[in-house]
Amino acid sequence: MTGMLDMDIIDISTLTHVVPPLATTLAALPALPIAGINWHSVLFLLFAGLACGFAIAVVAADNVVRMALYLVFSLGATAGLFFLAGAEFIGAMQLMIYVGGTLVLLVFGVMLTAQAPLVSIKPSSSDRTLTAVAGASLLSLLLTAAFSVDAWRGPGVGVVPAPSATPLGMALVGVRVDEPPAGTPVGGRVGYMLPFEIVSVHLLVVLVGAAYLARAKRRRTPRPIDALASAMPVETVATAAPVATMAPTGRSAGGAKSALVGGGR
Amino acid sequence: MMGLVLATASVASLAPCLATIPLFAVNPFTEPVGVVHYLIVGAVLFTAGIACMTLKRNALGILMGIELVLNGANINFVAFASPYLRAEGAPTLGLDGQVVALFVILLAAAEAAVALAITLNFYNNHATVDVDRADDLKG
Amino acid sequence: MKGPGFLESIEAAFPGAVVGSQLEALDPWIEIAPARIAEVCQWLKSRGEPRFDSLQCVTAVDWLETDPKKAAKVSWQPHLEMVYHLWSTSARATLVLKVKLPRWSGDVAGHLPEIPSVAGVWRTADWHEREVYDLSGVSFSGHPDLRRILCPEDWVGYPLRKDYEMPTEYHGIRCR
Amino acid sequence: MPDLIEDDPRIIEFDVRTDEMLVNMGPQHPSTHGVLRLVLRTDGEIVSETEPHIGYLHRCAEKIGENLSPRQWIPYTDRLDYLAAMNMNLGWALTVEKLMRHEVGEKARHLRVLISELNRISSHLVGMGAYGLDLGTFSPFLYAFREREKILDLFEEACGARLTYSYITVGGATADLPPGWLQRCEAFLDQFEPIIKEYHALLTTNAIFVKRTAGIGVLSRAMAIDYGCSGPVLRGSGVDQDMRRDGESLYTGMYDGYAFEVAVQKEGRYPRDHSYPTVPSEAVLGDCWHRFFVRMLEVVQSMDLVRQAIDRYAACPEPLSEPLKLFEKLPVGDAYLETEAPKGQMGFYIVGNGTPIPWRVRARSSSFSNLSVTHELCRGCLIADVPAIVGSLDIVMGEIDR
Amino acid sequence: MAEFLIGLGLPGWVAWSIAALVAAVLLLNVIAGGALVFIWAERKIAARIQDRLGPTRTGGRFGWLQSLADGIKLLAKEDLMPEGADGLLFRLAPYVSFCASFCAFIALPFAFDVVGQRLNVGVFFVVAVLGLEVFGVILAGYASASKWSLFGAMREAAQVVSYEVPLGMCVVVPVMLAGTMDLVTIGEKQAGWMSSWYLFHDPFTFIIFWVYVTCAVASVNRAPFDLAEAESELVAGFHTEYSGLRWSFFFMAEYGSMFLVSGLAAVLFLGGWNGPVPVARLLGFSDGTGESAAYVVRLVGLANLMGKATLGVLFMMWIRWTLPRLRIDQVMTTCLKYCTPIAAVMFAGAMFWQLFLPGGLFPGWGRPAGEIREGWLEGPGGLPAAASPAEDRSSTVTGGDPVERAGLATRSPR
Repeated sequence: MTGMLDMDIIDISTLTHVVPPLATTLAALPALPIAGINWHSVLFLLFAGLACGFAIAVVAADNVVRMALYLVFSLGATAGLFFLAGAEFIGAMQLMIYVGGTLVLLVFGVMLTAQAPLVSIKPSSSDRTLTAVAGASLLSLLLTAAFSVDAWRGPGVGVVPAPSATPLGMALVGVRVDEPPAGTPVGGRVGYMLPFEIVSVHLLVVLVGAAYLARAKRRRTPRPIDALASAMPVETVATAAPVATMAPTGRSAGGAKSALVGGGR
Repeated sequence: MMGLVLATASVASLAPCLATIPLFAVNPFTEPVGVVHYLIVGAVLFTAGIACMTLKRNALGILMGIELVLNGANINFVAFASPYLRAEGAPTLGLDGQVVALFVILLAAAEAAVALAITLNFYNNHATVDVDRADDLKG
Repeated sequence: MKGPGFLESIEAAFPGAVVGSQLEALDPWIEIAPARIAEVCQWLKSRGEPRFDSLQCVTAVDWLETDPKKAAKVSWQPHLEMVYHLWSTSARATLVLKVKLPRWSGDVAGHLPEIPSVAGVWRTADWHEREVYDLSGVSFSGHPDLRRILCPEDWVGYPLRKDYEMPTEYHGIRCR
Repeated sequence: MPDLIEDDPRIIEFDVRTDEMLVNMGPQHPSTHGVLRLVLRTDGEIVSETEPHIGYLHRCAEKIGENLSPRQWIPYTDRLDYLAAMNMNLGWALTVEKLMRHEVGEKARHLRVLISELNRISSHLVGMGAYGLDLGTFSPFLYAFREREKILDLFEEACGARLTYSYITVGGATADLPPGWLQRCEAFLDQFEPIIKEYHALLTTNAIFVKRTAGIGVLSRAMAIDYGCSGPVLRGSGVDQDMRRDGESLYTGMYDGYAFEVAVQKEGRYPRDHSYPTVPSEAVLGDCWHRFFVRMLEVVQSMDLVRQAIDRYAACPEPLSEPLKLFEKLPVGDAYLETEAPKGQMGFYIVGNGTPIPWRVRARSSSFSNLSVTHELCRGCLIADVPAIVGSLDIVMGEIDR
Repeated sequence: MAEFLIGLGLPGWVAWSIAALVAAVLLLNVIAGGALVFIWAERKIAARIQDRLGPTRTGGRFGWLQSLADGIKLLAKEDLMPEGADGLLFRLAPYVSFCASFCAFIALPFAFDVVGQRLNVGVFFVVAVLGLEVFGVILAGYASASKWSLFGAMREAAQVVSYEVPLGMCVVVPVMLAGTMDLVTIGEKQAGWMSSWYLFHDPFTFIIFWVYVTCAVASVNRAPFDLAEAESELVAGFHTEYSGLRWSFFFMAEYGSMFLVSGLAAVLFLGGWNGPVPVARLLGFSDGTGESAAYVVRLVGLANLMGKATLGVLFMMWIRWTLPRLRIDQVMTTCLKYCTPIAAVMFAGAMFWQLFLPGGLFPGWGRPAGEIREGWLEGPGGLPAAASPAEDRSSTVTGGDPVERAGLATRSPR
């Protein structure tokens, strides 16, 4: 997140006068011999390294929760890259939605891996080798493509673009206010009203669908999973804990299994 | 753990190393980065995502792979959209790139919700999240 | 509950169940035959007049004189005595039931004397009988969950018996 | 298997397959009032089964009692319900007096009412404050302790101790009250009376408090009697029973001439409820809120009794009756007596055999029976309700584990 | 500051680096120093509420060194990690929480233009980053290998994710009124008399402020919503197994977020750094009056905002020591059945108010109309002075107001 402190857009000039003695002290320091560092680029390297490193860590890790954590870091670093590219709104969006979505992944990872065998499902070594080979070839292909255009290779102009939130918002409601790129025909730029509406409806459908799938309901017919659950004696749970048995007081002898999971009634 | 550190370190050092070869003609410490730098990151993320999808047997792992792939693509969109990364006056995608990235993020959230629902149903029926066991349709 | 009429109504309902009684004592008591205690209690709770709908206390008294000199003087044989204090919330009356049990079933040390559980009559008896089992060593047949309650589950012996010897150590912890 | 909880609206089943988890609440847990251990079988936040494990404070006090004379055992009764040691002393002293057919004098009788009712106030203050703590509010606890400290100061003046008093003893009390004590006690009551409104504002009528307690842990009348519950737990379920009125004559005789009304809801009304907050509409008779409210009413009731006792005690011309000798021969026979302690009916049983040392001593504590309903009350509740329910029973482990 | 350093002859990148460092250290001090003060204040306030004295001895009078002593104790404490814990995640979790709390401060303005980094999506950024704090909590709960911790973590996850919805809705209202997400501009738009604060903008904003307060308290996990660490239920919730320094990081994160949401409330609803009475304007001071006047104005603004945020924190302390804790289902009910619909209705109401009564019930009264231009244009990105050392600045400045141009464009036939 320190990307926001990058040199091009920092503005804390007022602080100088809040802490003048400190500034004077610092100013007295001798100039360092390095010619000049573009902090923007350094931060880019930092975030790029984090994003790539954690992406690879996601592949390398076996534990679901750790994978989710690395994914969060990778996505967070990507948000930093977006900020550096001047897409502040996209960056904040990435933080809010993507990372928030991964949070849910994380929670599910924790919940679904309550049983020890599911914590890490390890792929076979042949799979690993195959993936490494395929991944390497894919990467080389992509990199070749990336380097193939000369215009992409040169250094950037190094100037922060105008804030994009307002034009973006206007574009989403169908009005283009941003500067058209060179060579764009005047009549050819349209807003994004229709896609915006489609996405809105889409999200609504997904929301309803998710609520439908996750709604609470009573079951009347047993599922295969319940048969499995009743086949797995509850005693395994009980003996794992320091309690010998739970008292089946007031319940039938077979009542060790709680009514809460009994789907078969 | 050590492997992780090494991987991170090697990737972090990848960019400056690449910068020294004449292909780039950019010193990342002193000059502004260009589109190609973002494309490299996008490529790495994309590849990692694909690898994740193929390698993992855990349904959640596959889901994470998909997220990575979408992110890799998003980085490209943003990079092409950013005037910062291009030479003076060079054409960019402009706002369109950002809007597409925005839609990708939104749809990814929707996709995650649906995929999670599928995973959950799968878990309900199979008591596992190992997708290799999803062979009910096998003849 | 005072008055001989009550005693007779029990005798009428359960012939032979009342073994003895002492109506002049501070708390007048009726002695019930061990095997009949549960049914008598069930009757007392649901049919008797007044209804003894509440159980106040279950106690076991160990009648054993460990000192041989004094033991020669006592008038009773060693035995265990169960004492049930009943309470009627409607009539606000008490009733004491006593049951005589052998100290060991069949006089074999270690074999707990058995008595029907009244936990099915009053839920109060559940924990109280567990406590009696734990501390005095009485086995309640038909109890839903007869486990030690105050002492650890692997404790040896019944502390409220008069001949109880405190162990010297418990899991490496010095007790004496 | 009978589906006892089929209709509980909180028992819902999700499409997600869930596993049960056994959780140990206690013996080291902030809200189990000492060393109670509850083993919860939970499905997420929902508790399907609760199993109390007790005995962590067991010291076999009854066995100790078989080796001491009744007066020597008095300090051990202090440790039963250590929050209401005076009431424990009183119960044991009365039981022994019953066995010995001994009656204390008029002045000692009023002193005992005065002291035991004062201790009831302090015990209920702790119960109230700790209940607030269980529900996550800390301040009422300290407000309650502030007032309790003043009662303890009074006790300290009377007997020198602040927690384990051993004050009331067989045959009377160890000492008479110091001069000026009655005035200080009255001053305390005058000062304390308006403060009760604060407690009602912070807890009884607080919206969140009502939400957390009303309708939670409903103990039906029949179940309360069946489980042998007593005290505020029983009266909170609407059973009109108070040993001070309904008990044995030896005990009720102590309250002869005292005017008090049992704090129980009759025909939907509590006594004197005109001056107190009305029962919230969500509250069901027998739930946590009612148990709590009964305790609050009993504080006021005890204040009344203390005031009456002060007057009578001061009006008594005769000196305080002397306690019995330390080793007094006990007659052959047995005696059982239940008194109304703050937590419920405290029963003592003593068997004498002609020597000064009792043959058998038995303490039947109210918390023991009250606690045994937890597994019924906590079935199908949420984890957060477990402290709310256990706290509303107001248990003290000292008298459960004995 | 950087210009100042450049003026002293330092190379540009060094000047910028130093400026950035100073800013970072200052922000860190706000959190760490704030936590120290607030922990002490919480102790004293709790004590006063509870009829106690609180710390009285450490550091002489009032126990003002108490938190420092606490800190030293925490440093000296043994650092425990339970057996079976996931070591990496266990160690990482407190720092994740702390970093999230810290990062959100970057975009929070403390006075006009006194901000770590002025972002034109400031509000959005703060809310997004604040939501990341929950990651640390979940990781702590999962990695502790304790069931109580797991319970706490799951509660926190459910709670924070849910409360982000109404919180977001509440935050959108001032954004809508100001027409920008830039916090600096939002604050500046409320300059003037107290009546121009968004709290008093219309009845809807007044209500939604209280919804915001509820959601903010819930999202930073303070009583009565402190379910994740409910000590009477979950022992200590997600930090059950933590001790020493790591535990104190959770603590600092909590106090940091408390201050943050209070600061955000101050900027969004309570006029930000503008006092109830526009003293400076009445006296004729403004940024244009001269440099020293501007600094005085900013210092006063800083004190204003700090005071308002501190009041917010004190308010949270007050309710914490007064109210019992809600149950998890009640917390969810509060969020989904009350806060969200109320926020939605208030949002619509504020929208219509803005549409039909843009000048308020009494137009032209107490509201500085037309003083502030479109916020995003004034952002640092568009401000030539703050731009990069790259020579060509003019290329970044877009000509005219794009919205206006768009309006013209839509009017003109294509």
